[in-house]
Amino acid sequence: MDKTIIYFDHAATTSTKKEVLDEMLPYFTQSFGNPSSIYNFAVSNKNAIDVARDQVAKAIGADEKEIFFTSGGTEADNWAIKGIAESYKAKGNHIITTSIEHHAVLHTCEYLAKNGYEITYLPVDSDGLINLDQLRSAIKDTTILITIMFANNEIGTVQDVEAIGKIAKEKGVIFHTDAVQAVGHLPIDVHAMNIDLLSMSGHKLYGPKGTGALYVKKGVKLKAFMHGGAQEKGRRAGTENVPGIVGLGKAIELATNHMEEESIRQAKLRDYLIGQVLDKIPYSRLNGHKVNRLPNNVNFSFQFIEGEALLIMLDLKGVSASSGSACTSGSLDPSHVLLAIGLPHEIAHGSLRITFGEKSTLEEVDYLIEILQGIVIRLREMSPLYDDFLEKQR
Amino acid sequence: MDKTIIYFDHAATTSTKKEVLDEMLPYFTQSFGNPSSIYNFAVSNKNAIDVARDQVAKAIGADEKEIFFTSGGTEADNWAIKGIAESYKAKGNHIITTSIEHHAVLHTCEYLAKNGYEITYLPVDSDGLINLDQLRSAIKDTTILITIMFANNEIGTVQDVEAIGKIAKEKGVIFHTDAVQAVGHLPIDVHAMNIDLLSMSGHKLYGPKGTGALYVKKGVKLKAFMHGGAQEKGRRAGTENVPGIVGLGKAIELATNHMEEESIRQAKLRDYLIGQVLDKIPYSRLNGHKVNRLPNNVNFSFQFIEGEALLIMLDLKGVSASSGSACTSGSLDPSHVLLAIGLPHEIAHGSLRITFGEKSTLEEVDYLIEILQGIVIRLREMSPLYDDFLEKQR
Amino acid sequence: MYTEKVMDHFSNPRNMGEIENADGVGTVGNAKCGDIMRIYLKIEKGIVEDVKFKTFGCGAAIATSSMATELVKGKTVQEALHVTNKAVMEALDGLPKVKVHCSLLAEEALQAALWDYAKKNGIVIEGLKEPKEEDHDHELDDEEE
Amino acid sequence: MYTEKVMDHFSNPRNMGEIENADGVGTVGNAKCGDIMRIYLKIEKGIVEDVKFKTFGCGAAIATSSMATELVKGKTVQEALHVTNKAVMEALDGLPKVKVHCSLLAEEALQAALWDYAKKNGIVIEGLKEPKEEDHDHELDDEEE
Ligand SMILES: Cc1ncc(COP(=O)(O)O)c(C=O)c1O
Ligand SMILES: Cc1ncc(COP(=O)(O)O)c(C=O)c1O
Repeated sequence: MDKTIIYFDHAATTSTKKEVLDEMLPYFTQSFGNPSSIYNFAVSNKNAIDVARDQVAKAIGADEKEIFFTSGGTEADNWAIKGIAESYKAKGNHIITTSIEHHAVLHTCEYLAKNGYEITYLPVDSDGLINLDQLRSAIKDTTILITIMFANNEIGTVQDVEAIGKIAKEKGVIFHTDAVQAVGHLPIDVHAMNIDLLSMSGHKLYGPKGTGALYVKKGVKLKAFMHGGAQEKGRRAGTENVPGIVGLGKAIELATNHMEEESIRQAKLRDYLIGQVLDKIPYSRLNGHKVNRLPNNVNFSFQFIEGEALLIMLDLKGVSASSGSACTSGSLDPSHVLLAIGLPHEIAHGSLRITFGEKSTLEEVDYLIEILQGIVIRLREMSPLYDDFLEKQR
Repeated sequence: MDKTIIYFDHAATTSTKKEVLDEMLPYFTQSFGNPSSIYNFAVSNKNAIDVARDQVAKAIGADEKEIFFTSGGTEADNWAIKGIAESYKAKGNHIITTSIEHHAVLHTCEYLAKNGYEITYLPVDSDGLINLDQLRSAIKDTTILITIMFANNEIGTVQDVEAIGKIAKEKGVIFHTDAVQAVGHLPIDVHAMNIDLLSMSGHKLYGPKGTGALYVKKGVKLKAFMHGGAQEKGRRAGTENVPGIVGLGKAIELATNHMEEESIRQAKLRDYLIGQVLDKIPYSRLNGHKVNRLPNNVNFSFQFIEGEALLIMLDLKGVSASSGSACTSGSLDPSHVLLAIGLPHEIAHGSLRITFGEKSTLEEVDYLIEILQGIVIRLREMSPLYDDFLEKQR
Repeated sequence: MYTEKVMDHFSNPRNMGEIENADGVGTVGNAKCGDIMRIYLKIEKGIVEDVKFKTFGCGAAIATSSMATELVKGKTVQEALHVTNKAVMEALDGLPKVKVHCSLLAEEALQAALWDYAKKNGIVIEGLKEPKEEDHDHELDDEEE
Repeated sequence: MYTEKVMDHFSNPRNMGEIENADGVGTVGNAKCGDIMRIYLKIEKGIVEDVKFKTFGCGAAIATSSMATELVKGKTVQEALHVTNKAVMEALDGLPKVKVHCSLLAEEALQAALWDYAKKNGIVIEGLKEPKEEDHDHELDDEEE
């Protein structure tokens, strides 16, 4: 990575750490056997997978028999939701989710809705939190699944997962959580939190892209999503991505080892950035919950300006960041998450997401604060909305 | 890989070539951006994916717009078959396949059968070839898909794909082929061969595990299998496995570049091995077609002995090979492919698959021939079936 | 993602600003879609003497506004009418597919400003149609055709 | 996959071969399942003086045959009866889950040979049941519970 680039988009993806890559390398060129083979040469690969399974299990307080490797967070979400829908369709067809899920969950639910399932999208408050009473009263006899994300990828809001798990357990409904943004950043104990299924992704925590895992609590029925060979105890077919799995295991182990100190350090940067920007840039607001928030996530809206233009200007100054804005996703609608927390369209279009990583420093944050002010002023000068606003003020 | 090991299981998996790994490496630690991001730092990754898409397209005579990356051959098969089943269900519910497909196809078809689809499993002759007239007469008004593998992974038999494509086209039925074992080994031109969908896998041709691609002919409707983000033109969600995709592209390019010379070279080893073994080991037979056969595949049955024991003895002598035998797959049934070509159970249990790679040599083959004779004699000495056979001869 | 020309017009937009007592002003787009363009025209003897813009929108929106104003400056009203989105796109060496609507918006903003000029001055510009109220749906191609 | 003990008994099987005019012979398993075991017993004064086996089957099948024969050698008939599949597995330091059936087969082969001995000699061995015709289905656990 170009040394002069300040990378503030760790929620989009992270680099694969050197220590992680080093663990993976032997499995490409040397120990490359197919883990299903019986000769000795391949057996070490089966062991390597078992080690990774153990590392992943430990990170979330699961048993290693409850971990199944996938090709990423998206597959884990698709599998969990479609799998439960299919496995429990005799019991009911109702699924509860929220309006701020990642598309991997939302579009999967929409797909199911087209196929005879009934989906309840719980609203969130202006901080991005669901209402637990609403959840409770949304549950009916036909409810087979609650799928609510652990922490939101755009605005960083962390749900009260333990409380959700408790409600799910009381009512006997299976609870899946998309924890792609949470694993390695927040303490997770699937058993204490009564989580039945949990999705993870490698490339959000310094592991390789194209890797992920689904935790499936013992006893939960889950139809296979990928049919074929007998890998992953017959539940997920396909020759195992051995280097990828090894990398995921190592990355998740490292992330949880560093979690406590890093989350404190990054939360300090976060709160400093929030304070400075709200103070120095008028007509700006923080999106997401102030306290129940990912330690590495900041999300602002700047009135009267549009997010993509802001991002490109930051990029021209060497800062890589992201926006909930339309243009970033190839779609023209503003972020469904920002709309869900009640932002009007024109403000939802003007958001900026900064997500820190282990290498982020205070100097980088100070540089951002400095250039951000100039860029916002510049874009407001160009903006007819700002003109109209000033007009009204007079 | 241990220098003293003779690896004869290239159909199970291959090492990732050094040149391939070298292409991949920068995308782990340096150019690690998320291809969906708009800043410059990530844009190069989008370009890297486009290059790989082009490499894959060229290898099979497709347009790069027709290539979609997946997490492997299994996902490509699942997506193709389930996707067509769903997209064309208004037209019909009948799918034609064969009895010798890989489990990624067979189990997917079985899954669909449980969900209201009608599956015809075409039988094969003793060489493993389908009968084209049977195919033609199996097609009915409700037939929406023909899925027939290009080359069989166990016995190496190569179907007359061009003729199948022609029939499919005449009858207006979509034709998918699992070409996981064929790509990089046999010339493929999807347009000339009238192939509508084709599955590939990276780790069978010196690319990384956990990578694959599906070719989807322009105009073929195919519902998404993985729902979520807008990657792969909205058809396959999930953050792209950039290093993996880059590796797959490079590997497929190298494989097709070397294909002509390597297939001639390996076919010579193959025919030499076949000749020697059939000559030197009594009660042995070649499985699969003599001529229409993968250049790197040999499959024998040795009467009166069981495959796993044979494999372990080979392993003890430093040879990694595979078997269609029960035990290798964790299942106790003998290979469905060997049964489909008409072998009785006890003979189906005693098979040996040898698959060559680019580094396989005549010396290795000679060594195999030498040790194989002793091992077969040894196991027959132990076998009550051999006793009974000798008894009857008297 | 963007061509050099687009990046140039985005980083150094030409004719950004407003014209006091403009002869014609046109505003199109809406905040819902994330783009609003406003074009100001100063017209003397049928010639576009000066033109300015203000834009709320993405990089492409700003660049197309900038380029559109460049293209009409000094042109006759009749000529300005033929500064289409195609012309703007070509002058920018192309736009990503998802951004083509920005060039359309630039064309519409220009025409709205010309319409405003025509209305204020009670003249009829041949070939100019009344700007329709926006709310054009941005439909994405259904890639799953 | 296999323990060292299994590998040892597979590579150097003890008591492999046959006994001419054995006092008892038992054959179990079938080719369909991929395992056939045959055990020969030479019994003198109620003691297993000699024992041999022949096995068509996987590594575990060969190793369990070998171990089972070792375990019964020199034992009384009554003791031999208590060489169960568990004992064989323990002596081998365990077997993979999918191979447990091999140890059962070894137990059955032994009992079939004892039954044959009893029948030939018109004696009754207490606790020994007539071997059932095989065709035991090897059902795999349904992991999708
Ligand atoms: C909350 C959340 N869920 C799911 C995903 C999808 O994960 P992946 O990119 O590994 O498919 C992401 C990231 O893209 C995410 O942030
Ligand atoms: C013919 C065939 N199809 C599909 C597959 C599955 O491919 P993958 O292991 O990449 O999922 C394989 C190999 O395992 C194969 O040989």
